[in-house]
Amino acid sequence: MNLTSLIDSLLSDTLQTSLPLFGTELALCGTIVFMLLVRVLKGGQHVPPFLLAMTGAIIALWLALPREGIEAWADLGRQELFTGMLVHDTLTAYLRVFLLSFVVLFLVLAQLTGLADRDDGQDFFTLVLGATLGMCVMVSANHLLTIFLGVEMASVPSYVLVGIVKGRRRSSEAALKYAIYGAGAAGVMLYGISLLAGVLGSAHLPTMAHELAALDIPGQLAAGEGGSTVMVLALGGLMMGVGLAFKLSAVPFHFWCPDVFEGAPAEIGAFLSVASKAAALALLIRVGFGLGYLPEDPAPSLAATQPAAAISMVSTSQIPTSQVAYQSETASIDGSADDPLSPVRNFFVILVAIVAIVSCTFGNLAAYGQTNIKRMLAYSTIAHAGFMMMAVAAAVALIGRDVGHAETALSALLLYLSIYLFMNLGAFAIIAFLRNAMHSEDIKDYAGLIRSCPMTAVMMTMILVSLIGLPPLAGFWPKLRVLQSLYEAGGPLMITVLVAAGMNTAISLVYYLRVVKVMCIDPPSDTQEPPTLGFFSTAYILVVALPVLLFGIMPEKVAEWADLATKNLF
Amino acid sequence: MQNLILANLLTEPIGVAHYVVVSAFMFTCGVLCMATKRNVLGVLMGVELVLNAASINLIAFGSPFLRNDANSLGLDGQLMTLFVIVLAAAEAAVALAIALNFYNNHDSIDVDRADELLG
Amino acid sequence: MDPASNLPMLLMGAWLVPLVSFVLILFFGKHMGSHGKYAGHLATLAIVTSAVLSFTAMFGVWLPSHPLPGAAHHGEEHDGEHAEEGGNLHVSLGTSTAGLETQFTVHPVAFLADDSHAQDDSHEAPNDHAAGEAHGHDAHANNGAPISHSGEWYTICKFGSLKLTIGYYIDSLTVTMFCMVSLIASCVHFYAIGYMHDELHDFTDPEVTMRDGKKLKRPGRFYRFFQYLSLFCFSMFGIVIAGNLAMVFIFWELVGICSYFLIGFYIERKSASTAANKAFIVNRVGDFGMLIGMMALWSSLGTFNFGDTTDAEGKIVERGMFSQLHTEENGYRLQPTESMIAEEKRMCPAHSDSIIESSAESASSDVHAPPKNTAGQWLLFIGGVGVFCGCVGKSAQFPLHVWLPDAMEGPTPVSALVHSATMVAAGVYLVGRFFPVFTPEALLVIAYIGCITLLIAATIAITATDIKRVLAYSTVSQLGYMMLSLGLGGWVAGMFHLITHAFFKGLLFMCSGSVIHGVHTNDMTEMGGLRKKMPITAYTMLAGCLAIIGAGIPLSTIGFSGYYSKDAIIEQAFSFGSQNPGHVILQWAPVVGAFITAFYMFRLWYMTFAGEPRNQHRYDHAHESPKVMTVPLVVLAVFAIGIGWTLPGTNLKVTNLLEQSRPIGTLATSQGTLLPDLVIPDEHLSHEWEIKKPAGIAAFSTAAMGLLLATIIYLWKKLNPDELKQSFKPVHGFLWNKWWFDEIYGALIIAPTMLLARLVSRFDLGIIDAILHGSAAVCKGLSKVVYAVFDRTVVDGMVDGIAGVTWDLGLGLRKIQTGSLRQYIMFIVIGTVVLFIAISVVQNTGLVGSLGTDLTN
Amino acid sequence: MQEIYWPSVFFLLFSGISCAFAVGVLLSQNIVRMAFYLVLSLAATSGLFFLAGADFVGAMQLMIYVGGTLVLLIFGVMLTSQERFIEMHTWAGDWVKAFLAGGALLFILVSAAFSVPAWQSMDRAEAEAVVASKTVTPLGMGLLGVRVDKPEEPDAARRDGMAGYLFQFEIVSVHLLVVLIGAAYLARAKRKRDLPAVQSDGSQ
Repeated sequence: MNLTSLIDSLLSDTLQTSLPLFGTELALCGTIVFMLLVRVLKGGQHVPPFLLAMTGAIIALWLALPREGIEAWADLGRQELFTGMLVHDTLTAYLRVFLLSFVVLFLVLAQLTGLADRDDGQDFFTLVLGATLGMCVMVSANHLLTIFLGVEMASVPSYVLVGIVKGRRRSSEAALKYAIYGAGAAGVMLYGISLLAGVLGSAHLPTMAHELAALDIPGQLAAGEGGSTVMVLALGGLMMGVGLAFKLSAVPFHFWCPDVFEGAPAEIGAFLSVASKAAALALLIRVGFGLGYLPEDPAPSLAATQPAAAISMVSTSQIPTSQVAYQSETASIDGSADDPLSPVRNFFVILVAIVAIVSCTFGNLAAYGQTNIKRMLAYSTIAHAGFMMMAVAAAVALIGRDVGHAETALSALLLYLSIYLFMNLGAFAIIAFLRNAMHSEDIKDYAGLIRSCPMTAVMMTMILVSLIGLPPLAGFWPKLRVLQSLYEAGGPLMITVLVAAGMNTAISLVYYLRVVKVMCIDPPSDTQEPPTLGFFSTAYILVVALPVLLFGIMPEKVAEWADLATKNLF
Repeated sequence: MQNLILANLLTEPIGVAHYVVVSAFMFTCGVLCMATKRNVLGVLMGVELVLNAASINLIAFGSPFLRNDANSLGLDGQLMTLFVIVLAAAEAAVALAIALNFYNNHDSIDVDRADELLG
Repeated sequence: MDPASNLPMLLMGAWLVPLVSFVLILFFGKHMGSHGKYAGHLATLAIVTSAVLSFTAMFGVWLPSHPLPGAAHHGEEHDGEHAEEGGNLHVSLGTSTAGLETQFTVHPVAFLADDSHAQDDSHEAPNDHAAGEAHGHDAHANNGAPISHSGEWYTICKFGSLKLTIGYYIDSLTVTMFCMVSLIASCVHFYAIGYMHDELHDFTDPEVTMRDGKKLKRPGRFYRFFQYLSLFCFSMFGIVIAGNLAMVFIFWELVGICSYFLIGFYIERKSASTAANKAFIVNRVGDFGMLIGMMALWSSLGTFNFGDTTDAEGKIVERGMFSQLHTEENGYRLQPTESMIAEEKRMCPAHSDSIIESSAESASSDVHAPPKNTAGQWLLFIGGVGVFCGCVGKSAQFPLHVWLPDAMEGPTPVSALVHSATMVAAGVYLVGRFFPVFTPEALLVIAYIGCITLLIAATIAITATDIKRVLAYSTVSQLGYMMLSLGLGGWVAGMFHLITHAFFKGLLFMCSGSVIHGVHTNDMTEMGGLRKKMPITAYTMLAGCLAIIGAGIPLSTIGFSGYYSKDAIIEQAFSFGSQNPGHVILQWAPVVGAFITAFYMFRLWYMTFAGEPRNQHRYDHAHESPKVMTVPLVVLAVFAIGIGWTLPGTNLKVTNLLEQSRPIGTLATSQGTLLPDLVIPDEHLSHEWEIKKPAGIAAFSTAAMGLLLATIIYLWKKLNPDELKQSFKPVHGFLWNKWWFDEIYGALIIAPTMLLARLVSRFDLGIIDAILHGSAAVCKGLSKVVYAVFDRTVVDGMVDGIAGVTWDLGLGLRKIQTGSLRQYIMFIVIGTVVLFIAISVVQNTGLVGSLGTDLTN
Repeated sequence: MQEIYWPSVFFLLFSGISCAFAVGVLLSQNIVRMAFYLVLSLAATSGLFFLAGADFVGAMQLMIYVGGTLVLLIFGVMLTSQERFIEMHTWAGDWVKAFLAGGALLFILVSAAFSVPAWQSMDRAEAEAVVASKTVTPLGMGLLGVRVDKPEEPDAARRDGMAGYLFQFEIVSVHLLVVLIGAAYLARAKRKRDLPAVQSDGSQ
């Protein structure tokens, strides 16, 4: 291999493989640059920035949508872009669609609430699109530097977004806390990344997995020696996990979350709780599977032609159970008994499971006494992140013995994310509109809302009940599927997680229903003027919140997409 | 088997471990800086120290002078460090802007004054 | 010279001279000069005579007739000595080295110890030791009985097979202890002559107010003080020389009585008499356990003797406890005797045949098979732990440590003696002496008790402001170190620390006494800057402080005495930790302890001697103590610095001396039977460079950090201690109140006893009436209760209660979110560290492996 | 006694300076001094980079960090340097908590440093045999996506993992653009009208 051939391969890789699959991100980059250009151009001030940003986001979304129909995802396979910096598979594709759909909805919300007015719109939209770009990088990261870069690209614009209302004391305080905490977490994460790369001699995730396998950790552990190298790996992994936990706002790295949510405008709360969380979870999956699973050589042709094992309740698949059993059997046979990466997975699973339990419980309990609705939702976000992490733990625990079940667990997670999008966006949108109408974000001021804005109150009630996870609303299905995956994963740890998850659903009942009670039962206060929402606001709320009901009654469609997105992932 | 570490340091080549010790020290200093300084700018300096510590690590892991085994990080280390430096600069710029915004609103750069949001 | 006859004579002399002095003073004390002035001189003369006799025994008899082993590794660089040792070994060993090597590799326990070690440098640890053995080249890696001389002087009584005798058991440990005790006691006597001069005339006790408002005035009790001191020394010598457990127990009690007298010397002070009572009572609690242990052992072994009894021709007529439990056939491993197994057979006959068989098998052919007789193991465990209970009381270990700090009420020379050479040392000495009887499980108990003691006492010492109290808690903590070390199998390390600690703690106490003598207060908050006024005290105390924190150049052989012994303990802890990952706390406790020790010792020194005077009045009146007090200080300081060193030109050093009396069968790594995972590592393994290096670095760096922190706070005053006190208010309060131990005992033991007493008395009064009236009331009330209690309270309360608990929990959790950014950042660090430690523990205890099978089954 | 190995001496020198000034940053209460110490610490770090053979990165460290980032920080110091902010006292309890936590962290990290066998020093002869190579060209090519060191890698699995950094190189420019727009937005002097909710909040 000489220099010329290297350059040739680079050119072909870049032009033929990478760039076509990178269209979404390119569109985002283009929009950012174009918005800057328009501002510089004479007369550019008169172009509404919202239009530009919206156009860019829609183009990006269109590029992200599968061209040949959704079923084409099944044969997407796994491709490394940019000589291994990024990876493109169905997970990337699904989450890109997810992120960009969210951004489109989010931009509309921001425009409706007036968060981005004409003067500052440029900056605001640039920051939103920049953060989205970072999240897209996060979901497709395949290299430690890409991971760090993605986290930074998603975080740094978010710091500014939190402080987007410049003259507000609380907003600036929240931005400061977010920025400093984020910088600290990023520093710890980078240090962990450096340790991992240093021990394994590579920063490319699949290569690192190879190196890990070559280290023969089970042998070392069994022989009781060499534990020190393993400990350094554990330390590095842990420190990298700090960065991820920060993005996920997992306990004990959640401290920024309530303060930031309270201090930031509600719209930004939606952005952070949905998009940022989704990207962080995707990154967690990338790390967990990238380091904890080494796909066997090009074998999976058999599995590729077969429908994945899916859960009967929500999935459309009709494969008989015997087939599932057969598949899992084969998987356990070729998924070799003493896998050299099983300690890595164990470490990951234990860590994620413990943090998930703690986050979930902590979030739900700490939400109890909150008086500010955004703050309460922040704790709710922490709890939900914990719940979603449980699915990741289950998936990684399953991958060692049964690829199909691991994919099911991931599909549960994707379903959760998709439904969570509507729930949280809806909740924060209602908060934002109500803030504009009644200048308050205190739960007690929502008293009597059922009389003044019945539609809003009903939608909010629906969303909150869905957040608890009660049927027949949409929030029920993903929780059920996560629990099911946990059950399939088995083992004492997973069962503990399962029990904790079940208990948390009960705990969370109280504080969500308290808000419902205030809205629907308590009499309105005398001092507060009854709020009225405009037509567009109500329409937006309806558009966002109705899916919560629809998907609750007919969850098949989203579940099908989620299944497709995780099929043949490995 | 040597017992006088100092003598070794003068006559023997240093290894990656020594760099890692330096970086660990700097990392700790940086984190403590962030945890103890009340001045926002002091906290930011702590961030710089932390990122710098990671850079030292990356350089050491890739250096041919410190290790020549097959597991060396090689050029990756230096390349990653370059990006870390750039990202650190970007982060510093934003954090500083946020700090100035905080200053404008609170007339103070004392992080302990950022205590309205709690519970 | 024949050591077998000379040694007992010399040591008996050293032992009895204080008794003579005691008797003389008892009868004629009052008449020896005014207020018995010469009684002090007599007692001092007696103890000096003891010292001379002891040192004669050491240098005149023991060392010439029992050559020391080749330099052991304590505090030495391993590599440099290696070749020399090897050579030494081959010369001095009569048997073939090759034979030894093969024996070593086949030996199961040694094999277990360290695989690579056995193969790569198989002629390291055990053989070095074998070289040191003067006799009894046993067929296994485990060591045989050390050189000892035992015999009986006098039989007190004989009830059937229960024979109580006055006997002796002398090995190098005995001789070393004699030298140490007599030397320190001599210094204390000299010092006391100066310190107690107040007692030479009518004494006005400033702390006792009579009913008429005047201070108590009483005749001086100078002679009585020395009378008790002599008795005290006699009792201590008695414990050390004792040849059997019963004799130990007798002198054990005698020491307790003496301490009662001495602590309660100012008997008119309420605090002093309370303290004396407390010491006595708490010690009885421990002694009760000791009696149980003694009975358990006697009933199964039939003897109290430590060593074998021989007749005139040197034939063994009765085997002692040690050789019964460590028989040659077993390769000197600890194994329950036939009689213990017989016990089991009687209990469950069906089960026992196989046991007998298997034990017979293991005794005869197959040494690999672990002993299966668990009842015997339990018996041994109970016996060991029982005896250890006595040591817990005497050596002030958790939970019976409460008496020692209060024992400060006695005069300072007593504190110096009690805390360094005698009383508390007795407990550690007994554990060391009795070491061969402790099963690995019992050792684990000892180690945990030591570990807890060490940490609790050290933390309390941080907040104490009474100079003597700081030292008292420091003593408790250091005793914890010794117990920990012994429990981890570090026999030499533990006994070595006992010796070094005796010197520097004696020194520290006498220095504090000198300070108190100079400024007439115990309160450190009224001191400061005394360095200029009392330089000798200040700098000897500095030497003591440096010794106790183990100051030395890490990984070298240069340091104060504490450096060698503390490092040896930490090395043993690391060695233990490396083999027992589940007990990782035992590995790190001594390191943490080193940090705290350094902190509080230098806090003490800085508060007392450095900085500006806090109380100008006291400062102005401060003065250096008279020569009779400072000279002992200097002498002890010299020892505190140098007792750990090798005598130049020879291989004479304390560890080598102690190595000579390493208890039978404790060399090789041993494994628990009741807890099969427990491994007590061979002590020599702890001198491996791989263990020595991290241990040395950890010990040094933590001590240096503690010193630095103390310097920052109390010398440079960069951190304001009052602010610290404020920030850590709950912690400070907790420590200031000594972990509420006294209160807890009050609530748990004393209050229930009182209540019980009151209840009993009330029972007498009106129980019959109460029953009659009560049953009527119950019938009436029942109907109400069913409605009110059950319906209202139970049903509703259950529902409300659970919701309420979660609600409160939720509100409580909110408090964590303090809003302080710096605290959030701190949580990043703490979270990372805590998670890492948690993961390490999980990983080390093999939990990951077990989960792994669960996850992937 | 062996001959002195000069790179090690320089390592001691540079690491000593950088660590000492890092401690200086930590312990100093004066913000101006802290900035000065930070400059020195980072500059000494670039010396460590040179010693490790990363000359280009060392130069970048000097230029971007010491030159750029620090100017930014010092700028911030000047903007806010009123008398009352120059020195801020940290409560002693915080120091102690920080040192306890930091000590534990440092301990873990340092023990990690010594526990990987591959991280130990090379033999002296081996170290002296290493030939310094120019790093600028490979770095530049690497940034363009071509890893010229790739063909030299013997291990095939590793060779696949040697990624070019073209993607990062390009995307980071967009990131910088976004970040600068954000920073400029916040730093712009004009105060914005508040959102409605702010009025209730602004009274505090």
